[in-house]
Amino acid sequence: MAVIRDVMPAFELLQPNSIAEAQNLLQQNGSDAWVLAGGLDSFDWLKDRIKRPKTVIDLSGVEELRGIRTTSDGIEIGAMTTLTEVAQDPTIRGKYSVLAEAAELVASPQIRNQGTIGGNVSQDTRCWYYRAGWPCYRAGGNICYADTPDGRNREHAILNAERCVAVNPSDTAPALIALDSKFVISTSKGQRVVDAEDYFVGPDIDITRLHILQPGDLLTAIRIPTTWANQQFYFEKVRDRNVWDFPLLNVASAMTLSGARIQQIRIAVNAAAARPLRLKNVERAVRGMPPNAATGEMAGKLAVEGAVPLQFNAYKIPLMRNLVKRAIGGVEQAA
Amino acid sequence: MSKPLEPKTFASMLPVLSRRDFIKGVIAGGVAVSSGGYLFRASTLLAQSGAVGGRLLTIDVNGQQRRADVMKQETLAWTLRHKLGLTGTKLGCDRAECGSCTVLIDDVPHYACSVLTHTVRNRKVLTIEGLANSDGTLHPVQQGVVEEQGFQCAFCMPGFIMASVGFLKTNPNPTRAELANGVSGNLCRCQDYDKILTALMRGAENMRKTSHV
Amino acid sequence: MSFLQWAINPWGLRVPIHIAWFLIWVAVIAGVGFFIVHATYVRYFAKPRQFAPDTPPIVPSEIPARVPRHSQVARAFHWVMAASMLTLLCTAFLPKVGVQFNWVTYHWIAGTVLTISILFHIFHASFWLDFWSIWPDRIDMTDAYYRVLRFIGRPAPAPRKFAKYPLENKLYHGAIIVAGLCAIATGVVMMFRVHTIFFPRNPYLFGDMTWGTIYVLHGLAGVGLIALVMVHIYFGIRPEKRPITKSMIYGWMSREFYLEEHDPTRWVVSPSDAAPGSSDRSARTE
Amino acid sequence: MSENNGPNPAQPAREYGVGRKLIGKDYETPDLYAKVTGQAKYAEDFHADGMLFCKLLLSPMPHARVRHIDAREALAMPGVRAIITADDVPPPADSLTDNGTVIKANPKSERALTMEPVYQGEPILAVAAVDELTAADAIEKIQIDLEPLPFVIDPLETLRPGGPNPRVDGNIWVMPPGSASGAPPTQPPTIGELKWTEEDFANAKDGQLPMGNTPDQWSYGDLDAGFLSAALVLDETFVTPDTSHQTLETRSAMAYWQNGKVYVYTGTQSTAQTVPAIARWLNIDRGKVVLISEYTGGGFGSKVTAGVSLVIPALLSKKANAPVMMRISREEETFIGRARPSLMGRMKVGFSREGRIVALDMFVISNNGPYDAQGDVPSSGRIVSLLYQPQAMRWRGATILTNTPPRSAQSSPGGLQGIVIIEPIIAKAARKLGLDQVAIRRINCPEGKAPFGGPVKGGERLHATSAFLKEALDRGAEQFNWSQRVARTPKRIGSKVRGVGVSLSCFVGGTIGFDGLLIIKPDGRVTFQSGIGNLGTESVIDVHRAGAEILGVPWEKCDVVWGNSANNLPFTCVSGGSQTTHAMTRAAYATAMDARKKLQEIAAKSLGGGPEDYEVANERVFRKGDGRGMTLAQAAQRAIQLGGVYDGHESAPDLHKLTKASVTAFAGQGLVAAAKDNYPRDGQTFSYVASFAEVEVDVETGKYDIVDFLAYADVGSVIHPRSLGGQVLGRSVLGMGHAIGQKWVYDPHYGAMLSTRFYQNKPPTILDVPVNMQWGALDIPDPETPVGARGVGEPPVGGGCASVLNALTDALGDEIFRRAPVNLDTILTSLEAGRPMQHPLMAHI
Repeated sequence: MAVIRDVMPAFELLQPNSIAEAQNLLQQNGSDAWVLAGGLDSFDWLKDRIKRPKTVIDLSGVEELRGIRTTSDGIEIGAMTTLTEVAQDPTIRGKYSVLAEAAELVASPQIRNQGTIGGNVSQDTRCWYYRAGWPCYRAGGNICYADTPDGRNREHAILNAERCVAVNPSDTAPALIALDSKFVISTSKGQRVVDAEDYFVGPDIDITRLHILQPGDLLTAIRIPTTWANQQFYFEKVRDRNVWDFPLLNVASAMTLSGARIQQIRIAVNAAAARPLRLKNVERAVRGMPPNAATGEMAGKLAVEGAVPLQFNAYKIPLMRNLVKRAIGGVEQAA
Repeated sequence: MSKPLEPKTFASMLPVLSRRDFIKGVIAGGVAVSSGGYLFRASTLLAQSGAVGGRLLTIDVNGQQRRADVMKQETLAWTLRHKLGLTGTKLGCDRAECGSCTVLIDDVPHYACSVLTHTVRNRKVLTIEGLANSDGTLHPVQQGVVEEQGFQCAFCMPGFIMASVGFLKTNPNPTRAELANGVSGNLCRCQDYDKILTALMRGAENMRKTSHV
Repeated sequence: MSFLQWAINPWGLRVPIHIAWFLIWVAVIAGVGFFIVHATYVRYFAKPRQFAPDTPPIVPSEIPARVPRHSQVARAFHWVMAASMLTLLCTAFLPKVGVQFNWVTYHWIAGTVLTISILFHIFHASFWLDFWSIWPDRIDMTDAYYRVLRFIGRPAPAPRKFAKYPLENKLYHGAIIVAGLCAIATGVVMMFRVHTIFFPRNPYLFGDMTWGTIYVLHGLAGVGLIALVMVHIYFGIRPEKRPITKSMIYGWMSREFYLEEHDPTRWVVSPSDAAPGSSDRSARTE
Repeated sequence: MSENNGPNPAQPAREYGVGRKLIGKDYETPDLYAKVTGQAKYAEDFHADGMLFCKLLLSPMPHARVRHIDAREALAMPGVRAIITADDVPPPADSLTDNGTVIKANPKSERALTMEPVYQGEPILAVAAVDELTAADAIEKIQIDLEPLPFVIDPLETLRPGGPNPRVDGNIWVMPPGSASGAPPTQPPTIGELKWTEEDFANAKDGQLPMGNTPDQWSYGDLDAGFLSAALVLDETFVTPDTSHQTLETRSAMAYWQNGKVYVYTGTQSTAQTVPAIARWLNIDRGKVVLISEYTGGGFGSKVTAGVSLVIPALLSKKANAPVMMRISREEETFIGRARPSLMGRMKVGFSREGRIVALDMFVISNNGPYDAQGDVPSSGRIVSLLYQPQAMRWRGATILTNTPPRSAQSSPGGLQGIVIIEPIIAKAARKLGLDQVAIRRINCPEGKAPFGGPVKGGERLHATSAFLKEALDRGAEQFNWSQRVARTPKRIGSKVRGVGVSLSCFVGGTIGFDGLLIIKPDGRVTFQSGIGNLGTESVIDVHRAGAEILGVPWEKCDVVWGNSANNLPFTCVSGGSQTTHAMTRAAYATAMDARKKLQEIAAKSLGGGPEDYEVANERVFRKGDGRGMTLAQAAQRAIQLGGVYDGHESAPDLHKLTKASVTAFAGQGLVAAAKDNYPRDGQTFSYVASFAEVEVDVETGKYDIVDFLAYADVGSVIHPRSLGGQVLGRSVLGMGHAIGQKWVYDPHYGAMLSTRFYQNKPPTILDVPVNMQWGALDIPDPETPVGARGVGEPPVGGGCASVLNALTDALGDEIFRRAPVNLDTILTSLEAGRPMQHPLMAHI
């Protein structure tokens, strides 16, 4: 059969109004169902005719999934809350600004007006071999085209690659990890709450998806505890064009200081591996140290230990080193 | 790396027509189908071909209740252009990365190529055609573009104008840099960005003067 | 329902990429099915075994109490192979049935161990052991024929006792050779696709169609081995076979079992090669 | 913030066209209202009753032969109406180049559909169905069996001994004998084989471009003596990217047949010249073609006359006996949408102590794609020789075929590449010689009737009509505060380093010899017939302002007719090669002169005296002195009475047949004026730009921003300041795209393009360019053309790219990059290693 990468194939569209209803529809349709949030990732797959669901379940009608609520210990963001809403929410801008910054830097204004926080953390990788519909490991095949002698892998992984060298493109994920947030998942067996970093998986564990959601599961909300409210944050995204482009690398950190020393810290980078990486070794190493250039240098070097460059992505090593350095030591000011 | 890889193709294992037969087939087939099939409507045909058929919808577009027969998988851009005849909304990439199809949904700019029409049933859609007054008076932003001869080929223009109208609702008095950010979700391949910004800044100024909402 | 997984390659060609994973369950069910059928047969239908009398009648006292069967080396090989084989099957198929873990490294290391031990076995068996003892011979064939005739109630002379290895044992070994070598041969090539310590990775060593075929063969051999291993373990724990299993642990089998099952002319054992622990005294008291 | 007041604070107010009414003044173009209201109809906005939709089956392989196609299942689908393959495509006919010269049909040239695809994405077959979904589903039901053939996507690889060939017969075009002199070839070129020796490759060290033998070369002056006398000699390799035109409107088209005529709706760069081109592709009489193209969503050289995208719907609609709309998807556009060829260049340049280029040895090869040879390679040599006036120069070049999408001229074809290859060398030389960057360009830049290119017949070199680039450079340096910016310290603040760059830029600026046509209606209104394509440069309207100015008619009384070939248009140049403003203001001037002459004659006939006694102004033709005369309305009515040459019953013999036909069509409708541009011209017309850029680089991430930019243009008289500004800055940014990110990425193993999406091939966004850009224009008329106006579309492109590259080396030094685009990965890895880390010659990374 010949291949054509245009025109969305026909599908049945289901538009539930509640989480329960959505859950039921997911059960009924099993693996034939495709969950539609903002759709910015989904429509690529569908229009390219690579993913062919019989049924699409559109969550835009589920009000419970929208909005930002204050809870006893922090806030809860509905999975269907748009990135614009996240970026402009007064509480998030005030207390958890690292998330607002991250959301603000996603893609383009129109995409942020439609793309959701749930979709942003659950989106698929942008490896151009995989997205072209080539039968690679991630697509169930038996090869990684990017990790071949002449594969083009400028955007690919420098850490934790296992056969597949794709990276996770989410900008909000590292910020959510830095804030120690929890992901609320509704499954057929009931509700599950996992730490942000445990929401993501690498190819060593599951080579076909970037997150732990199984068919029938639904990410319903993200909870941010007050633990890191109003602490010292850093977020930086590096990309080619200043609009639309996915991160070549991004970093997010949250720090508490006691006096002039780092007391507690959480730091994560993304687009370096198939899952956003929380840099626990860096966190351990810098506790109790002053947040200055020297500490930053040390942290940066530590962060990239064990990094394995591919033919075209060696730049990601100094880039990650410098971003981690800045996150901890601050951006170098006037010399 | 340039040697042919697998000369053996799956297709070659199949029983296939020679090219001559194929051409016959095409002509015969072509004729057979084209006689009669000519009057069919898309949806009925889809129904026959087993695909999911359309459904009659009513959408609020430019303040009017518009009815259209819309496929489940149909995008708003397609409905506007091909079902409602509102071709001012352009398709530049159909992949949410050029902005030519930008429309306002409940006053918020969206890429119409990436919105399913069935999801906007209870929402207000505004396209470039709905911007000027019924008497033909231009919207202040359109007026600004006319005054500054903004844009060149103008294929991106409707998207840019809708994006800035949406943005100016949230920030009526932007700096040039802020406005650039506001319309950064729109691509111009004539790359007339400087003149476009000048024109849209003029539009913003006009809006403030006319205290337009 | 396809037994293979197909994909469209970058050039639009339809190529195989894997076996269909449901074949894992087919293999498991086949294995279980075999237990049931065999157990039922033995329990309800099997006639008591009759062997033709030994010719010439042998003097038991000439047979040591503990008949040596597997050398230490042979046993070591068997258990190493068994361990690596189980590792390979688990690392290969558990992830496919939902138990997810980082399996690739264990898999290729176990594969390497297996390959080396098999190579050793071939070498060792060819020069140190009685190479032909594991291959079916004419007597096996005729005896098998007699058994069948007798089973369906036709007149036939009683079959003779076995040589060192019963026919089933020999046939099973044959099957393992086919499946095992296929898995190993394809597996070694597949190491070019992943990062190993042996050779520079080259996923483009072959064309997509060839690679696909290799993956399919590896998969087929793999599921085949699931069934074979299950059957092997089944026999290993069957009561009447236990002496053979024991012999794979301790290296010897009792004179009684030997005399009962084996034909001293086809598996010659002289007192000189008595296994440690057997003594004439004990023999005489018989 | 003061930024809110005034639209662009950076842009200094300036009056152009001093003492003139229309020329040099801003105005509202008549197409603008339709554009802002969304009423403007582009090809894809048309709809015909019973319209079918077309989808294409593209080759997944870079080079293959179609063995079998089985379309039975597809044809059996309800709603599938017709399928066409190469067998339905008429044999190739003669075709027309950019500036109207006929070349014989080339049997090896591109056709609408093929049975031997020579690049991944080439259309093999087209399906027409009642809707796109059905057409797409039908494509998937087609069984196609392709036999892979050897392929190559890297020009150097096919040049290696024993390297694969992109076409069955070879890897280069061989021109028929006697066509080297630039004269239009009579016979089509054939495909031949060019291979270099192992030695050629061995001689090239560390990323240097190997230099084997090339089919084309020229030289002048004593090169060896030059290098001997040089105070500094640099030998550098630089590689420019392949970049798709990526017009925002893809080349969608709709066609139907009615009463034996084919009606084609599409976007084009020339209404007048696309008609005969379509006729040639379809092999039918041009009278049977009607073209509707009122608005074109960008061209940049990719929509010059007809092409694949017009032929397919035309043929399909004939076969299906229904209108067919072919919406070209963005991915399809990447394949069939044309692109600029990458040039791999190596230059050995000798500089005197003062920085004068005393010797230049230039070597370039291009990645041309599989089809017709593009002019980029020779053009790069001509432009470099003109822009830097080397005292001695040799140019060698080869156009190499590959299995990548077909190329075509893109804004400043070869000009951009040549400038981008030499500019970093000049910047480096200035640093080594301790010279100011503006100064070193000033002493090399052309002036007046500057010579260019190699010797033509008779050993003479051609020369430009004029060049005032020195003035542009000086004015630009002043407006950009060049010296202050250079002097500013510190260059580095924190991790941010600033750098400034300047570049010269130029490209051809006009042709001659086309026709104009206007009608003075009996109601006194003047209608200008415009055959120019409306692709946003506004030249389609602008040029006629010159005519109105001469006739002294207020613009409100003028109408311009364009965009529909049924509306009787004159023979007009293609809006390509920056020729329109020059060529068509000349034609408009000639036509206005013809109208004036006819008005004077009519007045003399009616009111006595001789024509010379009358003058034309304020919508009247009147006698000098007493002012007795008649209005244009009356003159038009009189013209109808007089008939003959006055109302279009007769037309001038030197007019093109297309114009003559149009004149006759207007016979009796008023005073019909039509004339051919016969004005003399000494030299070839070029336009020039001096470009200035400032960048800020973050040395810890490699990311950089262009913080300021100025382009100062020497484009003759300014016709329409606003649209001129749009062209100058717009095309500068087109150049910048080549510096900051635009590229193709290919998987070499499968010869498949990976960068099919904007987020992968990176056209610049509004946030990738300075928020305030500046432009200026000298407004010095070109002495060799009546109105003094030259073309502007392409001249700014090279400078837009090179000024940014030069700003980068100013900030980071010369050891960072040897190819464009320059991305943060290039910068970061090179800074880490202290030497250029990205291999310049690796194709499509």
